Amino acid sequence: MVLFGVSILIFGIARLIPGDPARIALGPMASNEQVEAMRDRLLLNEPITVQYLNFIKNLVQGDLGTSLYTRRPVTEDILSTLPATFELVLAAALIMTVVGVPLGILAARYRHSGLDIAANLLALLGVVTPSFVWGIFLMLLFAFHLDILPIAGRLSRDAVLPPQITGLLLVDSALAGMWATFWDALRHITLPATALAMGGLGTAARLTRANMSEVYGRQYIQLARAFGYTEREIAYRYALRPAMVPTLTILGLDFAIMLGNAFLVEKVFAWPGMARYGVEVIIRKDLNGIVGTILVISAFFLIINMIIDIIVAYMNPRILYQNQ
Amino acid sequence: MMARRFQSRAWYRFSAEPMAVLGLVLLAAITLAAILAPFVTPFPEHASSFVDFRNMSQPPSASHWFGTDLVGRDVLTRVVYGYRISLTVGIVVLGLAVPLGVTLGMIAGYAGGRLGAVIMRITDVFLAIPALVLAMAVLGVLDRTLINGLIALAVLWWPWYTRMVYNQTRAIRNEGYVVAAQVVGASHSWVLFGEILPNLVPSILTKFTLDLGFVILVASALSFLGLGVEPPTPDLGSMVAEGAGYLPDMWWMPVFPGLAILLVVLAFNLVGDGLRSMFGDGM
Amino acid sequence: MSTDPVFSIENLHLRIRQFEGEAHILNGVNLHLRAGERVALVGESGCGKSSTAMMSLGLMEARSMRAEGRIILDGTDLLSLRRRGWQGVRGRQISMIFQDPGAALNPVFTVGDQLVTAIRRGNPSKSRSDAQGLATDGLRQVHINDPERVMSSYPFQLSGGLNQRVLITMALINRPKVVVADEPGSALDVTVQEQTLRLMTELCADVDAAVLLISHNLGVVRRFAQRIYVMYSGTIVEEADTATLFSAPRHPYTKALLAAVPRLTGERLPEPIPGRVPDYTDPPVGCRFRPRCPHQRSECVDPPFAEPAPGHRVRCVL
Amino acid sequence: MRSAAAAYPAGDEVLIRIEDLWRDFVMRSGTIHALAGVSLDIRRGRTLALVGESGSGKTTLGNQILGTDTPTSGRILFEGRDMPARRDTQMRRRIQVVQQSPYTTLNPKRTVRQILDLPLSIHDGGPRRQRRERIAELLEIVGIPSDFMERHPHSLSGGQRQRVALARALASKPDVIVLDEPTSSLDVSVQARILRLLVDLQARYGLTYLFITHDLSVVRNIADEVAVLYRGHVVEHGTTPELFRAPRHRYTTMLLSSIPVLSEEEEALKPAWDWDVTATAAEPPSTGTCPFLPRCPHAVASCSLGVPPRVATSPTNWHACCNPRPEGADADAR
Amino acid sequence: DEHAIGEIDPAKATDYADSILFYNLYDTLVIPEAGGTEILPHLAESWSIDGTTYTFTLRDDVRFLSGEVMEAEDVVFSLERMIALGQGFSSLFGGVIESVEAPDPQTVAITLSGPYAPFLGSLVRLAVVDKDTVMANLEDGDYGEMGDYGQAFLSTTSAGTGAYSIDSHDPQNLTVMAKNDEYFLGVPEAAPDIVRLQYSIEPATLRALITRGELDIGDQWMAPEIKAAVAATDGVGLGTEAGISSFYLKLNNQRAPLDDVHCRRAFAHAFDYESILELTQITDDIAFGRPAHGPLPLGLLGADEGIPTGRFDLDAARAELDLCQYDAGDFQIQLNWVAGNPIQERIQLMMQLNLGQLGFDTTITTTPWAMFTELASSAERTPHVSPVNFILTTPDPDSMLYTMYHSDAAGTWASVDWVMSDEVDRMIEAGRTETDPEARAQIYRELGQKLVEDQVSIFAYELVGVFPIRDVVHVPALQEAGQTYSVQGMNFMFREMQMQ
Ligand SMILES: Nc1ncnc2c1ncn2[C@@H]1O[C@H](COP(=O)(O)OP(=O)(O)OP(=O)(O)O)[C@@H](O)[C@H]1O
Ligand SMILES: Nc1ncnc2c1ncn2[C@@H]1O[C@H](COP(=O)(O)OP(=O)(O)OP(=O)(O)O)[C@@H](O)[C@H]1O
Ligand SMILES: [Mg+2]
Ligand SMILES: [Mg+2]
Repeated sequence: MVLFGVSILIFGIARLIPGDPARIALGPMASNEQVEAMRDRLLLNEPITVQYLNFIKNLVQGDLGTSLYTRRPVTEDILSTLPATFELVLAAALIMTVVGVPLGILAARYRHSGLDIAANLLALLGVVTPSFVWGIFLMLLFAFHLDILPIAGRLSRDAVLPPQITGLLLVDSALAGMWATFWDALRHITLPATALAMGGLGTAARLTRANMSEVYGRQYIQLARAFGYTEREIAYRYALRPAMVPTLTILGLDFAIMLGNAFLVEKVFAWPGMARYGVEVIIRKDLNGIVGTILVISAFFLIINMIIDIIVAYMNPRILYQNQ
Repeated sequence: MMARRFQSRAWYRFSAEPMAVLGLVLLAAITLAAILAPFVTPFPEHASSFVDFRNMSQPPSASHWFGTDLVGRDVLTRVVYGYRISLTVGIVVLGLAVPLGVTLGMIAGYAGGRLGAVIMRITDVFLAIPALVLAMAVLGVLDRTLINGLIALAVLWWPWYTRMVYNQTRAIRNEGYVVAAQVVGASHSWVLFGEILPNLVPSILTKFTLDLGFVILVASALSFLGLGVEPPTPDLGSMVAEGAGYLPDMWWMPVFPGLAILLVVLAFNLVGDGLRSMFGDGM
Repeated sequence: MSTDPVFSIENLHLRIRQFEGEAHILNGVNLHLRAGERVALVGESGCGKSSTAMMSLGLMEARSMRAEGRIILDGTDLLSLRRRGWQGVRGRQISMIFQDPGAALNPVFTVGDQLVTAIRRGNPSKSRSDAQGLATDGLRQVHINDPERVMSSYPFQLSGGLNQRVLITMALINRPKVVVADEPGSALDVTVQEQTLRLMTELCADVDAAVLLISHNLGVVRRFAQRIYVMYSGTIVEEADTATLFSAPRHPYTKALLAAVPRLTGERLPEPIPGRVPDYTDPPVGCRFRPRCPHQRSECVDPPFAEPAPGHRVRCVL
Repeated sequence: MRSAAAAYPAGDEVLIRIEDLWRDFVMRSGTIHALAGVSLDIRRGRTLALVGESGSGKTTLGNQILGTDTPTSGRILFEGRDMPARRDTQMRRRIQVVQQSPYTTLNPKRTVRQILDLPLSIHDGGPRRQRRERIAELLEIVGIPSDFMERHPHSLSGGQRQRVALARALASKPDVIVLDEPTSSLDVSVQARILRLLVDLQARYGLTYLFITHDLSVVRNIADEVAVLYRGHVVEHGTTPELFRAPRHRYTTMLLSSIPVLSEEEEALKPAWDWDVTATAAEPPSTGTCPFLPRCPHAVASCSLGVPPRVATSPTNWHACCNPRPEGADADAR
Repeated sequence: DEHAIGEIDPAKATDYADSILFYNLYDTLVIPEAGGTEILPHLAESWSIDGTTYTFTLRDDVRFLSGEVMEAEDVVFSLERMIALGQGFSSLFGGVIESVEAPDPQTVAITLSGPYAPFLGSLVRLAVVDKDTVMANLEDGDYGEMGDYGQAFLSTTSAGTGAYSIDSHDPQNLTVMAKNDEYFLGVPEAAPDIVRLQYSIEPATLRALITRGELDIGDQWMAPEIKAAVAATDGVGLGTEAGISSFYLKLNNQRAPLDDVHCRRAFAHAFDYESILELTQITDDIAFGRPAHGPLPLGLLGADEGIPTGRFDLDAARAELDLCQYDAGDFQIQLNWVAGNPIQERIQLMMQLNLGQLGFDTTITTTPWAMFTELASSAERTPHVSPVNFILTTPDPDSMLYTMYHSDAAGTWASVDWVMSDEVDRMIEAGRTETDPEARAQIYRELGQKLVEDQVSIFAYELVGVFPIRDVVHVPALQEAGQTYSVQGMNFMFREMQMQ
């Protein structure tokens, strides 16, 4: 439903782009007749409603049209770059939750302690520093200065490619038992994923801390204390779950930011993901490419949020029971 | 007298957060520097068209604290001038997005029903597209000028306010004083702007402050992708993007503008957090 | 009256730093409970009742607070306890019933889960299934006829009354010596509150727990307690057994409070108490009720406790 | 006290008549009948108390009268004329409200003067100077020093806020004020003051009150008539002394017997109730039966046959119970 | 900003990267001489010219990857396909060919519609594809019985005779090519077995990869600072590609005030030639620019060393400005640069400064390449000043002059000067139809002088491609004097490289 709205919006934006995609597609040497013919072929001379309906018709069949930029089907283009982006974003999401949430818990548990201040500072730095700046800092430090991690790409040039199963190199190489490749891929993804995760990590830590603090103010925490629960139990068992419910919902929204920032980080680390494609198609007014890219990214975002909603429902029985 | 007391209490709460005060000081310093840029920077002429190929790509030194760039301009000067753009961008973008978002959110929240649903669905659509991507798409439509960049950012920012204001309006709509105003016979517009809006101000203001930082951040990200303002106007994001191409040899080119972005966003965040705890509501 | 108190608060002071200055919230509170005794603490809103309760369980949380005095439970001074020590005490020897059952139960765990954990906290040797059995029995004791269903429900699926019963069960399940009940049931309807009080009376007798009931409602207090402390602005101003307090109140505040309650006889409108509750940062010296007292006089500065009758103590020069 | 009048004199004017009012809330989990066929009269210059437990529909009924909510079906007559769904300014002027929570009833962002100025400016309070004088006058009426005029609500105590709310309600010179639990979050000492003020104002301005509360001791002291609401049904209605002396509906009985009181003398006035402490599971929705049926220990077969009809016990009192508490049962009270 | 993608369909190849792929995957009938402009036999053993009919005799020992022998049919097919698709360099052939025939498997006869001197040179842009293989892999498309003309097939793999074949191809990232041991000229042992062509790497990354030995050859568009830094690394040297390209600051001759030659001359005097050449200096002896003498790079037919290089002289500029019908202050001059070309930005900043001293109000705009080609399609939207690198696409000067200055070719990125002069058109056409090389050279010299006289562009400098190359490879075309081919991409024929 929302996706449908997104498609209209994006389609509208894409069709508004000035300039002639046909000319750009044909390259600098094309003649005017060639351009006209191309315009006909692309239905560019039809009214916009016809164009949209045609687009939807094809979309339902999984056909996003042909990219004018690569001259390949957009679906193919996206499929070839999506796994890299997907892997990067997932790795970043993992770092964000695995580091950010515990950081927030610790900060909430030891409120106003040195630990809290340190965690807060780190979280704040994460939030306020653009991911591309993180990328540059990390690259300077770990890749150039210390020279312990690779600078760019997904794999070293002599790494053996694992058989393609999911398209995620880490998963594929692990499945195939190719540990050298796995290790290589891991080394490559570390910096970009960290750079990408920092913002979300900060948000996660701050949100967790805030929501935990709020939960700590609730009566049921006093009740738990009044019944002799240890602070540890309260933090990790009793308060965490109710605190995670709002945290997760907002982190789901943060995912959008992360997807956007992936563009930046991919650029810094020459990560062969969707970013370059996305920027290029926009610059080149590749209508199909633009619509396809944004649609896929939005769908990706909506799916992630759906998953989060399901998790939240299981964490918060109130929602679960309301829906039944 | 009570008002004074309230103000000082607010200040007490604000100043109880040393970080917030730090943020305020930082912000004041940045703003002042930006406003007084022609007087406080060592080479104000470097902010506009200027080249000095004999002096290019110099590392930080006593005369150029942040080094010089590829055409020999002082990076420090350009960073300070870059703040001018950043701050303007932040204020203009939110100046456009906030009134729009707030008005729509209030109407949707107050009217509810079909109108509210339609507004919120549209908002959802905008929120379902990652902000940066949406801005890029909009910038694809428009020519790449500063004004259009501002429009693009405003386009992606309003839904957040609509959403926040919608939720809060729905909560406030049934508060006693709103009902009382209705009972007394106040008009809808009075209820919206006279009763509800003033109560949204703290959260809007807080979000506004935080967002000023984030707008700057996103704007710099856009320039980083090459969708920013045109040279020779100094722009922090473009400076980072350009400098990133010269790592690690000319590290000062991306690092100082990068730090500058960080600093201004940080300042806004600290102040925003301070405001939040001053207004004392969990948003 | 000869048995030694199982729980006593001696000269408890509590100060909290705020923007306006240091608030002297508790100003020498003295009270005690004997085993199995039902005692009440009444007073207007903000007079320090909850603070006393929170102090008793070490739950008072404030950024900069200073507490003096002693809180003695079974010979140990709770105020001197560190975190570890508290964990052995809370839930086992002293427990608490909260005002709003909806807020006091964790919304994301089932009632059974929370009961079982509470039991095993107090009694780590108990197995899960034992604890489950115990919890079921406990719920039966509060007259819940389908404990299994209640155990597997989440708090929001149960009515306020049922949740209140769950809280009572939880408070008593480890057979504590002292239960502090802060306005139990007052968030619920009068009918439910009535039932709650009845249950508590019944169960505390069963378990032989002393109860400190905190309430602002004199009627409730009269229904429940054997002995009553009247609190005003952080100080106990009068202490008497229930019958005496209602038939022969001595402190002007107690009298004023009684007169302010609307009566069912309906013969006249209640009498307001003039003035306002004092500010904690700058309270009146000596008797804090003096500015509102119809009988104020110069000796009112720091009145001692008078004992007009055995067990009836009044902090007033009258 | 005026309430001493046992029965109202014949011809006591009905100001608001409510006829078979329904208000349904359609929820995902089903439809809630917040009001299920309420019929009531509110008499000019009198206080009608509306009592009942939480969720029984008291506020909803108040909202129908105020016009902040529209009924699903049924009529409300004001001075014998149908009240339109969309009230005009004149109508709004005549019915005002004082709400329960002193913390949300005043807009925290406006000063006392601004708050009181709103109704005056809407209902033609004259030029600014004149309105200012009127505000001072209103504050004096409710007993607030006039130097509070420029204060914000947060610097007022709960009782003071309720007074300001009352002043706001009075500003438009209304006929009726809906008082929705105006004292329930106040201390007894403050409550006593507000109650006195209310009684005083009623006498001075001939106000009509719909007094919503769950505190029966207050009702006993302030109301002329009482309507007992249970799950959207009025189950008993009558003049206060009579209803308190001889409650007939079983729910009323239960309610009265649960009042915590301060003396033996009062204890003796409460009806007896056998407190069966067994808690049942969530009550199943009861449509088409006596609403109290699931909780009633005195249920008889006819209770489940339909919503019990009204039974008049005197010219002023009636109940809707199939197995009412016997008339002479007062003696059992302990 | 801008990223190239690899196009492996030879009928669609346009840019430098495409050309590299083109010359390694496919072969052409003829090939230019290394270090000169002579056209030498390649797939064609020999040819004869009879008026407008060119008859080629093909080698008989050439096989496609499929194992099929290359025959005249294939040549005909390739040419027809190129014209039909109408992309890439098809305009070189589209208008000029009247008929193509294959009288026997070894002979191809091409008849032109008129005399066309550059034709032989154009043939370096006609790759011969394997007709049978392509026909066997047709998919549905717009070309009737030709289906999609094999576009889908040829965008994923190659079907040529080239020294290398496609191993894997991802147009956005990477093409991997493997040696074709059956190559008709044989591929020396020393040539690389596997070639990995990586597209669109950020400069910093590229630099890092080269210094770390993960890449062997970098592109020529890295900023000079980076090249200098790379060159300073052990194991990395620089290769140069001179004489095939030139760098212009194109002035929009149709847009006021630059429709007045005096204003154009004023602009030309505002360009600081020496400083910019200094800027092109990468190491002491290697620069990526050398003084330009008119429009054509030296070494090309018709290039004229006698044409003086430009002179930076603000006083002279002011003098010209006085002659100009316009006032400097009345215009907002748009200086454009193409995103991703840092040198262009610096040059435009320099122009901004100097034009400012002449009283011009200027704005600098950055345009991505794709947008720039779009702007170039109309004279009104074309910026006042646009920097353009032109690299020869065929060894014939016509491909440069016609594309940039002929009215019929207007509207592309190369012709953003919008000369639109009948006289220039006539001279270009004369050069096309004149078959005598010396006479042609004379025409081009005169044309060059006229273009400089009219100051249609600022002839900034001759571009020298400078490529960082690791010592592990030896690239004769770039590293040995006189070995450079004058066609873009050709210097990256991997079969000529040697791994050390
Ligand atoms: N953590 C705290 N920080 C600062 N002040 C506090 C804190 N806890 C309580 N107070 C203040 O102490 C006073 C007594 O509060 P307390 O909650 O003990 O009163 P109470 O008698 O329980 O009132 P109520 O009947 O409203 O619950 C109040 O004025 C309150 O504002
Ligand atoms: N806007 C609404 N949407 C859905 N249900 C509602 C709404 N307003 C009231 N209800 C339902 O109608 C019933 C009556 O509510 P109402 O607020 O009138 O009760 P009340 O007697 O005023 O209770 P309380 O004493 O708690 O104020 C309740 O079951 C409530 O859940
Ligand atoms: Mg309390
Ligand atoms: Mg209500």
